[in-house]
Amino acid sequence: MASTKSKINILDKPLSKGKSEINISTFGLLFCEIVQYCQNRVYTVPELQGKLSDLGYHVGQRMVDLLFVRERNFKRETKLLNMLVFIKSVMWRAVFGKEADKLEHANDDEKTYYLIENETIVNKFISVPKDKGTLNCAAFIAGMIEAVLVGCNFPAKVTAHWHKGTTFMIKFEESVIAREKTAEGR
Amino acid sequence: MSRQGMRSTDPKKVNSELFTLTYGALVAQILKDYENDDEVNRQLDRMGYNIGVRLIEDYLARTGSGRCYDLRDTADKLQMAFKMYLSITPSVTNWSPAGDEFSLILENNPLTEFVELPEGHGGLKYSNILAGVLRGALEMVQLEVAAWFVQDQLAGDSCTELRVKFLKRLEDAMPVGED
Amino acid sequence: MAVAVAVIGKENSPLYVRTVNPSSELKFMYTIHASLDVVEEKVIVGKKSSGELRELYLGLLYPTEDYKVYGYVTNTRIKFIIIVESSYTTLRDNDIRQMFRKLHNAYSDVVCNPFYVPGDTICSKQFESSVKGILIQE
Amino acid sequence: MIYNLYIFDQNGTCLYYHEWNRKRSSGMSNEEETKLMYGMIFSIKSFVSKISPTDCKDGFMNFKTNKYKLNFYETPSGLKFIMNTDVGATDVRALLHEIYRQVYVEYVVKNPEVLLGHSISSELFKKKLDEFVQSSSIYSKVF
Amino acid sequence: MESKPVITYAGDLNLFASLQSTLEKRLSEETVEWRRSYGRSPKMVKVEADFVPFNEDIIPQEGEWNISGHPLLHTYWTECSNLESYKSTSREEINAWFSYLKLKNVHDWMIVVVDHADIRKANKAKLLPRTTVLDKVKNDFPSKNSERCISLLDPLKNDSRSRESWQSFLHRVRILVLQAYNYHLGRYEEYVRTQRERRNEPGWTFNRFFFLQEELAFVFEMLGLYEEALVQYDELDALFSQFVINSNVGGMPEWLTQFCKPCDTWPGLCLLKSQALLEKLREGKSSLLDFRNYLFSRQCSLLLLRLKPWELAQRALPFLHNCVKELKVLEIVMPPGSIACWVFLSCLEVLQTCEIFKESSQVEACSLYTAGLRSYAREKLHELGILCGLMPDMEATSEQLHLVVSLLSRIGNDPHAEKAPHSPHAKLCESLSSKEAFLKNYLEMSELTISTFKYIGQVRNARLIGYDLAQLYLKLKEPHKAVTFLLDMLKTYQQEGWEKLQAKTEAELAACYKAMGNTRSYIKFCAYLSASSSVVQEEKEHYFRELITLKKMIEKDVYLRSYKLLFITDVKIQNSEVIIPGSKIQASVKISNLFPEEITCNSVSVSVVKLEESTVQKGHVRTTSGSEDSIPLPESSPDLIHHHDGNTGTARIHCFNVSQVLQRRDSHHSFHQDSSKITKDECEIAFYCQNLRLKPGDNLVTLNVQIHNEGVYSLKQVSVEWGKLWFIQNHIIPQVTFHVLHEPCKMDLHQNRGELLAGVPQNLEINVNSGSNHVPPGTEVILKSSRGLLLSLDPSVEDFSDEIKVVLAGIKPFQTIKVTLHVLAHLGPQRDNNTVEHQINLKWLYLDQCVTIPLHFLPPFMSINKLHTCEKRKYVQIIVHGLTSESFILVNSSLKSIDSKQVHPKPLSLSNGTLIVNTEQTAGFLWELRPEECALSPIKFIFSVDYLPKHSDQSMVRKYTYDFRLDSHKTLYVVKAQVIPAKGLEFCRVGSMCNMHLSIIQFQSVTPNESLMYEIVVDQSQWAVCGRTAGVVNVDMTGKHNVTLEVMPLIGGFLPQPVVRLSRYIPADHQKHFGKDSGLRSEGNGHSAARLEPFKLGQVYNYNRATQVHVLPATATSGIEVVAT
Amino acid sequence: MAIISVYIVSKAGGLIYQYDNPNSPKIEVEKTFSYPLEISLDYQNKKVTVVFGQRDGIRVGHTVLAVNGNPVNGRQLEDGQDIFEILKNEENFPISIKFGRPKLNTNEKIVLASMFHSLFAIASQLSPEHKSSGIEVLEADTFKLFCFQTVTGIKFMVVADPKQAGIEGLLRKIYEIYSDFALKNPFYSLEMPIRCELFDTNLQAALEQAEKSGLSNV
Repeated sequence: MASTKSKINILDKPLSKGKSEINISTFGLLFCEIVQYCQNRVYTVPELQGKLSDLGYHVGQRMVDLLFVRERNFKRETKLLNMLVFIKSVMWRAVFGKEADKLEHANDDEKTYYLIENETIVNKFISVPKDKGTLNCAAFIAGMIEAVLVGCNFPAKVTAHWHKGTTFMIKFEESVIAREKTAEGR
Repeated sequence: MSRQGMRSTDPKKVNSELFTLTYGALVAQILKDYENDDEVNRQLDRMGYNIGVRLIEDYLARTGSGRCYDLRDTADKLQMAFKMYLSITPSVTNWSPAGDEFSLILENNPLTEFVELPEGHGGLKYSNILAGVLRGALEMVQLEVAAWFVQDQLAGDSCTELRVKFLKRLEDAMPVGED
Repeated sequence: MAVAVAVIGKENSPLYVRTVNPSSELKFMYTIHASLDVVEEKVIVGKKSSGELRELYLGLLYPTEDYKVYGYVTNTRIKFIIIVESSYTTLRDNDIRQMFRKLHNAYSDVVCNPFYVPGDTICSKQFESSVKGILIQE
Repeated sequence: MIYNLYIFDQNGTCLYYHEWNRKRSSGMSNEEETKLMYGMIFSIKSFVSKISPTDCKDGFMNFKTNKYKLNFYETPSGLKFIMNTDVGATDVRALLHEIYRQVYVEYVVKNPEVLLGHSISSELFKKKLDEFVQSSSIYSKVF
Repeated sequence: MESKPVITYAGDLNLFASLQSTLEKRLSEETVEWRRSYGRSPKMVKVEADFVPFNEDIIPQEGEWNISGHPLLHTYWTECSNLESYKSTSREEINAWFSYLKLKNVHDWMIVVVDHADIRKANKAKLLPRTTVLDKVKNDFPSKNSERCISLLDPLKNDSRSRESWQSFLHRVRILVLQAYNYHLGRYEEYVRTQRERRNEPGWTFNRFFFLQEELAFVFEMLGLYEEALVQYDELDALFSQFVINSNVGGMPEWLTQFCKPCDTWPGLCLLKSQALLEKLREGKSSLLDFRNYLFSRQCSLLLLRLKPWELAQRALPFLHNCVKELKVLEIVMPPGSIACWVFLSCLEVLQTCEIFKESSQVEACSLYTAGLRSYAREKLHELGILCGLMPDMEATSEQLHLVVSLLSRIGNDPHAEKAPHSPHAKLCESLSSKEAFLKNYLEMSELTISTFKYIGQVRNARLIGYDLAQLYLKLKEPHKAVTFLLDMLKTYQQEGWEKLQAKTEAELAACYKAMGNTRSYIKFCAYLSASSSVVQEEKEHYFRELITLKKMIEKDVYLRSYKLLFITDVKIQNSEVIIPGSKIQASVKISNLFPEEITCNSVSVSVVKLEESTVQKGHVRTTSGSEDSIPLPESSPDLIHHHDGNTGTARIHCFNVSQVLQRRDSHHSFHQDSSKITKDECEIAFYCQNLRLKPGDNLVTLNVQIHNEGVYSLKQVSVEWGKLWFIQNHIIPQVTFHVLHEPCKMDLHQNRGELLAGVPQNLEINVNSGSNHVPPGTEVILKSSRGLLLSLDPSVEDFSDEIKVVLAGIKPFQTIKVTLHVLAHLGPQRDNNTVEHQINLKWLYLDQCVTIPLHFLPPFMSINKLHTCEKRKYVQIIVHGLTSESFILVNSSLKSIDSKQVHPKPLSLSNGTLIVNTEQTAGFLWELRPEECALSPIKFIFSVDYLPKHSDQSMVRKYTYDFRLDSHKTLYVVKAQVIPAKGLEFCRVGSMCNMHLSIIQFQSVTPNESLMYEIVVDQSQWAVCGRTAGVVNVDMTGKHNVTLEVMPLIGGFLPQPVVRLSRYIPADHQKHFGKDSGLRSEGNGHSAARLEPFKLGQVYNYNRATQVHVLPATATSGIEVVAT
Repeated sequence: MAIISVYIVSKAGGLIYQYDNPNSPKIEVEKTFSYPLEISLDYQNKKVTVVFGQRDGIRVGHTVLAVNGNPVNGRQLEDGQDIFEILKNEENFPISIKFGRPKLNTNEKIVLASMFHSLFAIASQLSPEHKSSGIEVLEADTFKLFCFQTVTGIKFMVVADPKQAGIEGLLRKIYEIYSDFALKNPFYSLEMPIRCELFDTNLQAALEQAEKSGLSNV
């Protein structure tokens, strides 16, 4: 395959890939199929969300380097808060064309944060049937976030919930919080 | 660098990389679920079909274009649809003498950006979903076609060529009240 | 230009190593591996030396009589190592940075390949070709 | 432009059918067609009465397809006049009413040799009706 | 260069002399702020000075550029106290001095007027105030900006005023000195700059420029501004380097050639001030090395002054590399080894200098860089070692000996001679003196380097040096020593997955073990290498051949980690149906053989362990979360399996080899110990299979095991036996588990119809469930029934018995077979609708104890008997009530007396007629007893009838019998009663009295004058009995007795006639005779009271039973109101 | 009220969506009667229906909705008394009865949908012109029915006030809403009744929009 591809050296390609956009219907329908595909392979809502989040993780994992190359001109994010803000603003703008609506810190638990998005792309067209109650397909996005955090060495679990639109609950591992503290200690 | 580009304000649009990677994730998942390539191709085609039968409504609803009674007409509409939904304009060529078969040539395919086929998966038709979409969409407007990839950049070909062959008009499937 | 380019994984395993002439590969591997010490030294959060430096580019890691070893670490803790001959007296720091940026771009494309499992060794033709661009041609 | 006219009595027997500029035949025998027509009108009436938001007086008046317009007029006595015209035609109900008043009443009701409830064969009626229709403004006008 | 700023003095020299010492002393006591031009930040500096007497030619000529020796400030001292003497003499003298300065346009001057208080007082005596000398001086010698004329008051006194004036004086001096500096430096720097600009002009020489700028450095150093001083040298350094770099691209300036001439001495860097070098430079005879040595030593000394030894160390390495590079670039001819010597010496020099700084913080900082230096030094020593034939495996040739001599002869004499033998020189000389010494030093240095690297946590570098050591030990023929180092490396590489390096190291280890004759270890590494993907084919084959040959020689088992050799990549349990104890479990196993050739192993076994229920996990493995679980892991790294718990979405991590994971990275566990940890764990159950030929690549083989206890089992250790070689794989990823199910046999009875009926054959089903057992055909189930219940397998032949054997066909596990059983519960006389209770016991050897199943049979019907009387005639009635919805047909009813033969009741219902009973219908049968039969009593009857369920063939007919007895039912009395209207009335009317005639007739003479009691029983609402309602009568011989009573109807209509109850009266006491009035006076006497005894059923017959009396409404006259109906 | 109801009919003629504008007025008359009742009622297809005696707003065809305020179902009150019995008995008078146009129940709607489906076909079959579509607009004195059949055979129908304009636009808008919120919803399967919140909300928005500006924006 390289025979043709390698002719155009990636370095020569303009970096501003990702500027390009496509019709949301295309994405909507693809995602619609994805949800169905997953649904046919699971029994419970949590399982379904698990699958979606897995796929999202796959995406996020791939996106993270792209984001940093493009958006962060070669700087690292080592502070927890900066990282979250990066996701809220930079990543969100890059991927969803807008900043996320809100970032909150759980006041009862220091290792939990909430990222709030009123209207997630993936839910734009989806009405969840009554029998699926808690299902939130934004689990896909939760997976993406998780991948980015884990990739950047902030291991965390991210889940999506129906609250103020969609709220992503980010639970960091103790180690992360501990590290932060020592870092601030310096 | 690409900042200004990445900032999208049009609610009807979404970042194409999100789409590309999402599709990638899907294909990878399917490949994991059914190891063998043909199975995956089939699955992709099936999903494409499902998308097609829904997509066509979106297309009609927004373009308001009517039924077409001629394959060239169809080809043009397909081209338009590609522009509309994948923001690419494939060229329509290689008409068969009978005019019942033609090719869509995709120079750059948003689905395959970044993609390199893994070892030992030569048989994988990565973009096969498109073939399914075409089939499904046209079937809904009572055109039975066959669609398949004859060339694929991922397989080292110079371009990606999607071949479309007209089979028949599904008269019996015509909605009632249409003469 | 570089005589050796390496991509090292999160857990310090080599994902990709290319040298100008294969015969010297082993030799460079030892060097590259050893230079990871310095990378860690520089990257570990909470360590004074790393300080507030948030540059991905880590600069010169490890000079030897005949070679200069430069380092770079991505946000995902992938390390890039580039070795140049110290006789390349004209080489400026910026040139090195440029190489790393190219490398990082190429790498992020590799990662974007849905079939590439992060952490696996890299066998992408595209990447290969962009690395060629960085290595000395002879 | 007027295509054709059907007249049914309250029992659905087709008293009279005539066509003027009809372009296309439905490809069935005459009485099949009239049956079908009456059936359609009948069910349209019930359809309308059911789906109507409020109680209707005249109820169904006409429908349009992209090619023609079917106009309907029914006398209290249950006599039904159906005239197909081009889509643009207007005031066709009035026309039908007149046909009823000036032609049907005059030349059918008051005509001894026509027995009601059977298809009308009276040449006189034919002639008068033809004249009347042809004289109407709608007859040949194309919109 | 101890050059202080020079200050000249003139005027009253004695005066000055008296003050000089104090002045010099106190001047440097305090610092003063130095504001500099060009916006450079102000600094606090100390001002020191050398005071020299003024003379005319001390002032430098134009264009002489040395600031250090150059007088900065010119002072004039006078003590003249009165104006006269001033005017007369002093002024002139001062003027001369001053004008000379003017002439040389020197503006840095100062006039000091020493004043004495007492003199002032003297002057004060004269009352007119006069200007002081100072004032005079001031306006004679005006100074524009700053105060240059100053008085010093009583310098030799020590009172406050004098101290004060000293202060201000000194301050002034300092200020002025610095002002002077400002001026001069400004100009000087300007000059230096212009010179630098000229650097590319022909004739410009670096040397000159060097000293020019160094001047600045000196000045700054002198002023304690080390920072600034250092900057000067760094600039020079950079400038020079740039020249060198350009030289090999562009042309080489003429002056540079001076540095390029062959270099015949290579004294090491020396951080002591060495005038000699400076001289050499001045004369322009210095070599590149000299120059570099000097420059760096200056930089170092300044760094040390700033107490930054680590920076010293930090700069050292690049400095050395740079020099070596420059030597190359400038193609300076140097004999082999000379550079090495220089580097070695220089490194040691720096190292030793750093060692002076012992406080921890610095050591910490230093060692970060010294490590590099040390390794560089030892690298060079190594180089020399080879060059001079000092390596263990060499013999020094004579030229090599010469080389040593010539090398050492040119390193100059030891600047640290006093420190010998530890001075760098001494070290070098010693090291090169003999093989032993060399070895000793080399090892020592290496060890030191390693420990330094470890100290700063750079394990990999430490390992790398270890590698060199290993090489050395090999040369020393001490492989066992080499091994330890190599194993350390191997571990690192393995942990971090550097396969190529791993392979390389393994190869070396193999070599070592071979040399050591350690076959067991050698064979291991042969195995690893021959299977390694990073070894070229022919080597693989080579090692494989070794393996084969050695395999035969070893006698004790050798255990190998199987990963990447011969290991299981995939396991599937084949069994399609449920696995039960004892069933043969088949696992198809994918073994990948990485050896280059096919091998035939004696056995493959996969141990199986039973899991505790608690540890049994479900859920799927998150494969997207990183590479870890998508590739099989080497034994040495943790196996992370993310268990995605379905409903919580939380992931549990399940880590097998904790020990390995938790061990510290640089712990000294050698791989040897690790691998020896590989042991074959003994466990009784294991998938097993023998003599397998495994071709290279993947092999699919099937292993079997039988398990006899239920539970969840997991596949654990895999061991492949190949001769004496055992390949051990401690677990399979992802964990494979299977479930062995055990269920006991079950047996129960099941009735398909809703309820069981007694008296008719019923069908039951025996359900036999084999659970998880194989039941061979022909086992017997024994069924025993309780009394009255009969069993049969075949209804057609009615051989019911209370115990039967059922022979079962064979049953597969989890299969249920049904056997239909027919039961017949005996139907006895049913007097009520209670069910008939029975039970069946089942015995079967597959059941641990025998099962008892209770059964309830509902009787299809019940029967009751009634006796009816008419005068003396008697009738017997039997009523049969159906109890089930199902109808039963009754035929051939018969009633017989059991005992007396002569009793033959006469059936009144036709005996052969058929009747149907069910819940809706009951059947009745009636018989008459003939009079003579009535006499005898008691009689036992038995009623019998044939019954069969409706809709069932005649064959089902069964007989139902019901027995009962009658006694003393013979009629004794007859009672007749009649209500007749009162006289004159023909009808009874409401409210009017009526007579009731009652006659009791004795039927046949029984015991005479038996006294009876009659009672009238009425419904109070209908009848009122007037007068007596009861009475005792004796029936006389006539056997008849009449009574008349009065009753009154209360309501109209047809009223039931009052009932007469007759009973036998037993008087209280028979001896007592009754008075007329037969009141019963039984109280008082202790005799039993009189009592009534009711007659038995049928002994009294009442004629008027159920007869009615027609009563008319009362006549209007009567006041009783009428109720109309 | 301008737009009365919306119907969506699948290609096969099944009713997959129906919406009645809640704020279209109910035709209801409540009146108190004295014995005897001079309106003749009859029990026709499960409703007590006025067959004769039209008076003050009560028309033939109306059905009894409630008696003395308790709702009727079938021919009985909720407490099970038979209406005709009640009306027979003079003692129950004076009595207040609520009459009204029968509300269509789901079944009737389904029937109507398939009825129109076939009418649509017949209309094109009986066309005197070539290539005629089915019924696009059907006009009665009380309403206008607009029908838009997509190329794929789905029918969108809007019943509106005869005066309401811009229905064609509305129909297209509805088509878009359908393609967005039904078809892009993974939990909606084709040809099945549409039960999607987003669809409902968006549809209602579109209707209000259309009612406000006589013409809806496309």
